Amino acid sequence: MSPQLIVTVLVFAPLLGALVAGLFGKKIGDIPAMAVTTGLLFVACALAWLTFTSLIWGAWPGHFTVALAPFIDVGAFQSAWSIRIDTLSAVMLVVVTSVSALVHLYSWGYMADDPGRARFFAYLSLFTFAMLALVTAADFMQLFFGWEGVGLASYLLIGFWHHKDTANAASIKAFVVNRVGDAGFALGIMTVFWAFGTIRFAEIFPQVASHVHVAWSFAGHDFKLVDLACCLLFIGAMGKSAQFFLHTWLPDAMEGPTPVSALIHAATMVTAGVYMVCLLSPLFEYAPVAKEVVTIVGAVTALFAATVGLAQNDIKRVVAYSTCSQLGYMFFAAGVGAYPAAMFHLFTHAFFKALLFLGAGAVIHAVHHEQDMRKMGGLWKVLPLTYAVMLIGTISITGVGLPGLDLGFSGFFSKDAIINAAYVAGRTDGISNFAFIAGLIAAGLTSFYSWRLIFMTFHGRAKWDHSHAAAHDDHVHDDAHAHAADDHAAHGDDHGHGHGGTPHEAPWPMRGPLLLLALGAIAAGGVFAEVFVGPERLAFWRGAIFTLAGNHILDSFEHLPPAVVWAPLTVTALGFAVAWYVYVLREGMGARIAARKGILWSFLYNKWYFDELYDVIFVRGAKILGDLFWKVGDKALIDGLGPDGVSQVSMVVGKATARAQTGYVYHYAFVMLLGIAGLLSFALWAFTR
Amino acid sequence: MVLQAIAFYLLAATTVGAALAVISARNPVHSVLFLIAAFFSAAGLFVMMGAEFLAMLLVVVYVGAVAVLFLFVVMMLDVDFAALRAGSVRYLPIGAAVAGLLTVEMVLVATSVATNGAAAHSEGPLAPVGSSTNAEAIGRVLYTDYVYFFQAAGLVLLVAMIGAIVLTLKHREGVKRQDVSAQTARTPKSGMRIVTIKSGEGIDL
Amino acid sequence: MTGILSLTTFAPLLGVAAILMLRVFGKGDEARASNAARWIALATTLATLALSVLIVASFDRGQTGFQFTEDSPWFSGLHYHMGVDGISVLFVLLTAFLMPICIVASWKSIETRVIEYMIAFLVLESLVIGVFCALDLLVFYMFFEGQLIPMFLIIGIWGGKNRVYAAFKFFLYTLLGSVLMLAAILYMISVAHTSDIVALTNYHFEAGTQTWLWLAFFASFAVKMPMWPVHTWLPDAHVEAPTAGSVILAGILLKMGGYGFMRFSLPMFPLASAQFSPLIFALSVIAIVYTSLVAFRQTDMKKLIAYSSVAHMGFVTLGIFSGNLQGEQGALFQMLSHGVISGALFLCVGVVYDRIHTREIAFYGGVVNRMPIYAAVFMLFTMGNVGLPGTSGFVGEILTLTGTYGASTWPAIIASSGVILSAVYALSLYRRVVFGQLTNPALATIADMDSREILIFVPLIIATLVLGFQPGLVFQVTNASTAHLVDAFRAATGR
Amino acid sequence: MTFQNAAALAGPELILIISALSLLVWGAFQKSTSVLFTVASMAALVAAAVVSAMGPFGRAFSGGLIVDAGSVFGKVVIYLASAVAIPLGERWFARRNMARFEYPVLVMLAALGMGMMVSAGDLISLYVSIELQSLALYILAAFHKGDEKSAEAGLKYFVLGALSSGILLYGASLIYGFAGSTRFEVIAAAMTHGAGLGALFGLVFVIAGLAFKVSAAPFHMWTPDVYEGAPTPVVGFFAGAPKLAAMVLLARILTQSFGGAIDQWRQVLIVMALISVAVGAFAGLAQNNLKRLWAYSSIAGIGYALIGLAAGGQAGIQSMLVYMVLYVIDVTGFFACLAALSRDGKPMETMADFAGLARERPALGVAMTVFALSALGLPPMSGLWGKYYVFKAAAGAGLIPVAAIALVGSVVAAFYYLRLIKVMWLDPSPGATDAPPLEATVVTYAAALFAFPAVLGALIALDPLAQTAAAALALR
Amino acid sequence: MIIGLAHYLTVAAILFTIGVLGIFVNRRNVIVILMSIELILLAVNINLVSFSVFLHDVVGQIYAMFVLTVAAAEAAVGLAILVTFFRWRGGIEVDDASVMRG
Repeated sequence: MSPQLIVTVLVFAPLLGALVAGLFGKKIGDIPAMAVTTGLLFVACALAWLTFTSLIWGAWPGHFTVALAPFIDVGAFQSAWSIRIDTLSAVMLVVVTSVSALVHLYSWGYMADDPGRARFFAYLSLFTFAMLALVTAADFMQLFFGWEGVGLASYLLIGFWHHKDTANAASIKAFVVNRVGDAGFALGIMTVFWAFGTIRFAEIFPQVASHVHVAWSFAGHDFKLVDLACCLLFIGAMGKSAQFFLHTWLPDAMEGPTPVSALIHAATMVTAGVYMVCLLSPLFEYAPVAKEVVTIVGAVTALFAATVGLAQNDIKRVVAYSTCSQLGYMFFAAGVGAYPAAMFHLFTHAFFKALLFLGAGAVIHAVHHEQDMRKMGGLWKVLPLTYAVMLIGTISITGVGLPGLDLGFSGFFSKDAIINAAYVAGRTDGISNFAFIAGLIAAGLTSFYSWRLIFMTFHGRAKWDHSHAAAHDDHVHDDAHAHAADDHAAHGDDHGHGHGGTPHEAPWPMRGPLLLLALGAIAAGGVFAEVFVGPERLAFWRGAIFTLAGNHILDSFEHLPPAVVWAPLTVTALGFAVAWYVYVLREGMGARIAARKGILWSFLYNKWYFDELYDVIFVRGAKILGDLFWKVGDKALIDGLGPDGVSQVSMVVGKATARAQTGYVYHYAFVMLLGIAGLLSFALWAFTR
Repeated sequence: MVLQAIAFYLLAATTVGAALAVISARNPVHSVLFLIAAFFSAAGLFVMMGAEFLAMLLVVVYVGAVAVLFLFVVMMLDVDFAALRAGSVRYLPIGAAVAGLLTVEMVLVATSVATNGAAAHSEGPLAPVGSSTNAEAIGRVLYTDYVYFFQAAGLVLLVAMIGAIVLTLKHREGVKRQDVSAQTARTPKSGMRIVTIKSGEGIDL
Repeated sequence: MTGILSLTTFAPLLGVAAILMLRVFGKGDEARASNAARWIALATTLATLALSVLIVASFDRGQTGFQFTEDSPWFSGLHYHMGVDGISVLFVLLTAFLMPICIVASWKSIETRVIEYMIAFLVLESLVIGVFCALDLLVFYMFFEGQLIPMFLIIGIWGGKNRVYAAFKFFLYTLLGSVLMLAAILYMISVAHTSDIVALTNYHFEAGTQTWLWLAFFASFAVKMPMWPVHTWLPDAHVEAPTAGSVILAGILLKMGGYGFMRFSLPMFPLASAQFSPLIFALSVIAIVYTSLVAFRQTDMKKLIAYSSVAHMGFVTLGIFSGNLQGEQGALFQMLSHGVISGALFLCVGVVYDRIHTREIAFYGGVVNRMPIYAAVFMLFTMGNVGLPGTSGFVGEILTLTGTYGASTWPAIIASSGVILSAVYALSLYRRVVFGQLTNPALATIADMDSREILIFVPLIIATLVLGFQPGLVFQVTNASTAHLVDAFRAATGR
Repeated sequence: MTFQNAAALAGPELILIISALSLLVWGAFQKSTSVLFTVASMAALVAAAVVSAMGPFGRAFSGGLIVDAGSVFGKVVIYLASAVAIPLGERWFARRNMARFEYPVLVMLAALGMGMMVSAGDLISLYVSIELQSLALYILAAFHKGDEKSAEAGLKYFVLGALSSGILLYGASLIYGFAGSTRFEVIAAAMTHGAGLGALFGLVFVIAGLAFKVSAAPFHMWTPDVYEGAPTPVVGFFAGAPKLAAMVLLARILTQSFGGAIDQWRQVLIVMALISVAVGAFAGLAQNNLKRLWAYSSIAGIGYALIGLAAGGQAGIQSMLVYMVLYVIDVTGFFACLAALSRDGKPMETMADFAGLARERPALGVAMTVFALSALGLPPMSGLWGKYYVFKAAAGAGLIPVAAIALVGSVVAAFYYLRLIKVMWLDPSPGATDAPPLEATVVTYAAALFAFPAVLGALIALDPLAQTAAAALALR
Repeated sequence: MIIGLAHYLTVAAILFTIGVLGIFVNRRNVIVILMSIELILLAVNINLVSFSVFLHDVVGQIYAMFVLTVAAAEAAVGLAILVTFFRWRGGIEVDDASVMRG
């Protein structure tokens, strides 16, 4: 099989699965639909690994593009359906198909009792296809197609349990917030198009260097072209990757089934922003201002999300904020110029975060879809396997490892690379320095909340003995409090469970992926560190990531001061210690702190009041404006002064004119005489001047 | 010349005065009479200008026929004249204002025509050249150039006649009318019926 | 192929004749006659569709000029001049495509005065096709204005509760706009001494004259589009019209405004078009933001979709007056795509309206539990309305935005917020109607779409997706003519 | 100029005079009206139309009678319209047991007056012919003796008509005094450099007098009342042909006598036209009686025709002629339809009466819709083409703002036409209507078919005819 | 003092206005309105005759003759209509002639 055919099959296999399951799921039944999608996904996964290995170590050309069909062809605005393969996309192919295949498998167990299984699997496969289309795009239009396609799949999957109002609200929120980013992204694409006269990457990148000093008028101001374009494009990345200001959708997205959270909101879709920035490194490298923006946003997000994660009680929300925070890391890595480090963290993060989510899913599955950690505790005894993989995931995300020996879990390698890169870049500019500090603090916080999760869930007193219903109600209150915007009352989480009683370990279809991902979480970092960010990286990336000649960040790791090298581990240990103290040694202290509802706690618990703020400004604002435009603008002003008003005035004038028709002859004669006198006067006036 | 002026002003004043009286008299019969007066004095003006045939016509046709027709209708329609006059002055001010404006404009234009029109350089009224009398002059033109319209005027009168008849003629039910042609067309056959009467039975007529 | 345009234009009238013949000479009760009218109408519209497919198939894509032209002198220097170019030919197809769908969609929902209904639709089809084929100003005006009558009756007779108000508003609003256009047309004829559109396109009006003529045409087309602030007739008309009426209104009649801008304003008054493009941009972006927000607050499904149509037409006007190829092509595409998608959305409303007879959004909720197929179809078109890539809605939106950006950045920035807002209102509509718990007892027995209804949607689904993935099918046809249009516009304005 | 020539030129009129007199005698001696009588009177009118179409051109009676393409155009339309009015009215009166032989005779005499109007070449013939038709029409308006409204209509029509005659005459006298002659061509010679104040005033008076005949504002006040009161077929008659006659006469006097003063009278006409359009549009909004409604409609319609006339020149006159012909057909059809319809023996005249007509009588409903849309000026009905000609001429003469205002006025008027259509199509019917009589339905359908779609073909023939006629009328 | 054309025209103008005034001052009596019309026609006749004699052109007088004739016919028709009207109403008040209005 030729490489072209392989990648084509790879990309379209999930689509085929989605179509089969989606269109014929009803006809062929749930199990065949699931089998088809999962099977095809594993085929795709295998092909992805084949592609990856062949590309990097095999005989395949370093990069190639398969053009399939034309898409949009209007003048210079030309886009084609194509599959662009290089190291960057190959990495993504591997990540996407692997996690997706495992999630498909996992869902056999997790969704075993759901009546909409076929639909679920169709959505999953559809998502995978969109994601593959995104990462293999050769031009901005296909990129945008994938970009929005994953948004659609995300929307569908978050709202999968469409009887739940919260899920529906969350799905819309996710879509809309993503759209905000997409609007910026679209503007970025247009800027690129009008500046470079094309939207194909291969034609844009060579031109960038010659456009560095071009000024560009935008919204009445003059900007530097490349900076402007990159900033606009980055808005898209912010939306998709839930960065600060556009992050609000991600925690709510946890309303979707847990496998979805693992696949979309941890491993793949949310990393698309990072991928995009790396893909467009030829642009970003020439855009110092845009890079600073990326750095700041990334660093702030990393810090912000970590702080919010400290106070959350919903197990999935904690992981979600953690994801948000980790994405911040990736961005500031890219922002300081260490694109390989960003990609590396993306790669490792996919494993351990998917692991954490799926592990959390196993927990939730075990306790009858209870997500509040306060109602768990002591689960390690009943869920030993889950406990083990969650521990692995936690150790990985907190970045435990020995810097001197290059020994550690996956997260260690990637996260330290980022923090080091920020430090190196920080030698020359303050913004990177800020990123370094923020990264360090966030690392400590990460450690705290990750361990807090473990301790609250698996350790301490078991609190899951409540009857299901009571727990359920409580959850509703909590939820309602968290979503001030959603004035829903019903929480119809009523999909059936054939089993009950004490928590139990997940079935094998769920355990398998957990184990595989645990393996990745342990080893992926160590195995791939050399090629991603190490000395072999040039041969590995083969130009897929562009760096300016002066960008030597990743080469400068050898000469770091020990304080910097050991700092991450130190803060991680500190975070662990505090968590241990609060949640194990002094169990119940956390609850007491929460009960006091201090200002800081409330601030963090309510996610810095972002939802409330946005609700007031955007949701209420849109409603008020909408009503204003509708009732005052349309009805009162436009209709009132326009058609309705005019017709009323016409009617009045008409009636008055008709009333002048009194029926009396002498009135008529009088009008005639007035007429003749008027016409005579008019003639006199008009022609004797 | 002075005499002519005196005559003109006298006749003009009478005409205008009579006209005013026509529209302001309380009794329509008086109005008709004032109308006749106005026509007479206007006829006098015509004579002054040398249009004696028109003057005669005015007197004969108008006073003799039209005014009498008015009189006849006024008498025929048994109207409560006293009630008719009430409240007629309410619109007088505005009416007078418009009429005043109209008068000013019309006098203006009349003088304009008199000074700028085709007749501007005429010394005074003169009989048409080449004819002995006013009537003859009119006849010469009327029965040649205007014969078509003369006939048409006849049709106008015919229309008026038809109209007057068709609108006012009422066929009252139950009124026996004389039908001359039916009477004269009667023959013994249609007028008589011979019946044999059987005794004791009587007849049905 | 000469004569095929006339044949296509007047083919629906043959159907009308057939229905009338059957009514006058045929025997049988009302029900049988109605049924016959339905079948005749369907057959006629399908035949028209076949003809228009033939036209598009044999259309020479490389040519910029008009094709299949027919030209015979009429009276007073007017000509019966017909012809299509890349700009108009697809509108003919769109019309012929939507009409059979409308007929089938009305198959059961229209129960009274079926014969009149079918006649009104066939007449409407004939007039609409005529609009896109006419190459004489007066002939164009005749077709353009003539539509008011059948549409007035469709809204007025088979409409909802407030139909009289809506029908009057629609009629008078549109009429007011178009009489000004008529004045302009007559002035053009008296100046240029021709009413031929081709000749007038090459005629150079003075700059000052162009301004006035442009404004007069603008009055007509802006109302038709409709642009803010003359859009308020549209929600009323849509809400009250029967389903198929809304489909035609949104799908085709609105397009005539955009078509008019492309056929008249831009090529005939390029200087004025350039001069007024800031005005158009301003009105368009206001329309996009304003009506999107209004749509968000609607409680009536059709009204919501109607307002969204106004917003989408804002993109069209932006594209047209951007004066570049991306804008023009995008606007054309957006019109075609909106014809399919908004039509489909109105049909979606019609499906539940036929069952429950209310369009109140609050009445629904949880429909998905009873109507999964419907939910899926509705979802597809909601996404099309949102402009999701992969549906036809995306291509037009991105291209018009790109075109606008090329002309001016501010409008593009504000208009791009429409992309966000469309997601807000469309998804919230979908959520409120389809998702959630099925709590309303009236919906407990609601049935999913039957095969007739599925049949209606299949062509629309195919069109939406095919155009979404292969928009080139359209661009191939329109490219030569729009490129010519843009070149001429640029040459005239020196841009 | 021999008598034979003059008689040949006056041939159509002579036919009418002779047949009118003969029919008068015949009628006086017949017991009751007969179909033959009706047919004979129609035949006379048709014959007059044919003869005038074929007859020679020329001038007779020292210019008092002008026969040219313009007059022939007018006469053919007038005589045919009058011929249509005879059976309509005859049967209408017969159904009310009021058939009288005077009706056809009066119609013929009125037609004769109109025929003379379009041929008038002199202020005297102008006056006599106007009076001939006016008097006949006054009588016809009051002809329905079983109806109080008819008498009232007649009285109002007469009083105001007489006043207008006075105004017209006063103007004629001023023109005579200014120009020194009553002949149009002599007057024209005096006006080559524009009219003096006196002549202009005279012209204003004459225009005002003729404006009354065509019911142009502000001399329209009689129209609604008279239309409402007069018998329906009579209204159909005098809403059509007499207005055409007066318009042709106006066109002739304005161009042939006052062509040099076009800049002056144009202003006057525009003022009147715009007031007419406004009055017709607005006052019609408040009407419920269809006859009144159509009175206002025709006031507005005349406004448009006046705009065409104001445009001046051959194009302007042509536009006016085409407009008037289409208008005459439309209005005849409309009143024929009104005459055709009754419910329980009572004529249907109000909006409410027409509810559900399209269901009740589909063909008549469609015809009525066509008339309404035509009057509205919606394509492809005949009304649009009338407006097309008028406004094209206006545009050619630089009167675009006037045209635009008038067109906006037509949008206002559209409301009441739409209301009628709405009532007919949308509202439920209050009950079955009586079977419509044959002659009225035939006229209705014929007129409706002409208004749409026959007009689209007929204009091909009408256009050059009107052009020739306009050329003759515009000749100085 | 020479009595010229303007004098006669002025008389005619005044007469005309009086006639006009008569129409709407006499709001309740149709007959007087008819008489007012006769006054108007008289004014016209004075105009015509004076023009005729001052122009030395007899046509004006012929015109006046036609006016006289037609005016007579007009009076006849007017009075006939008045009579029918009277039969319906039993009165000739103009105020009554207002069944139709608006």
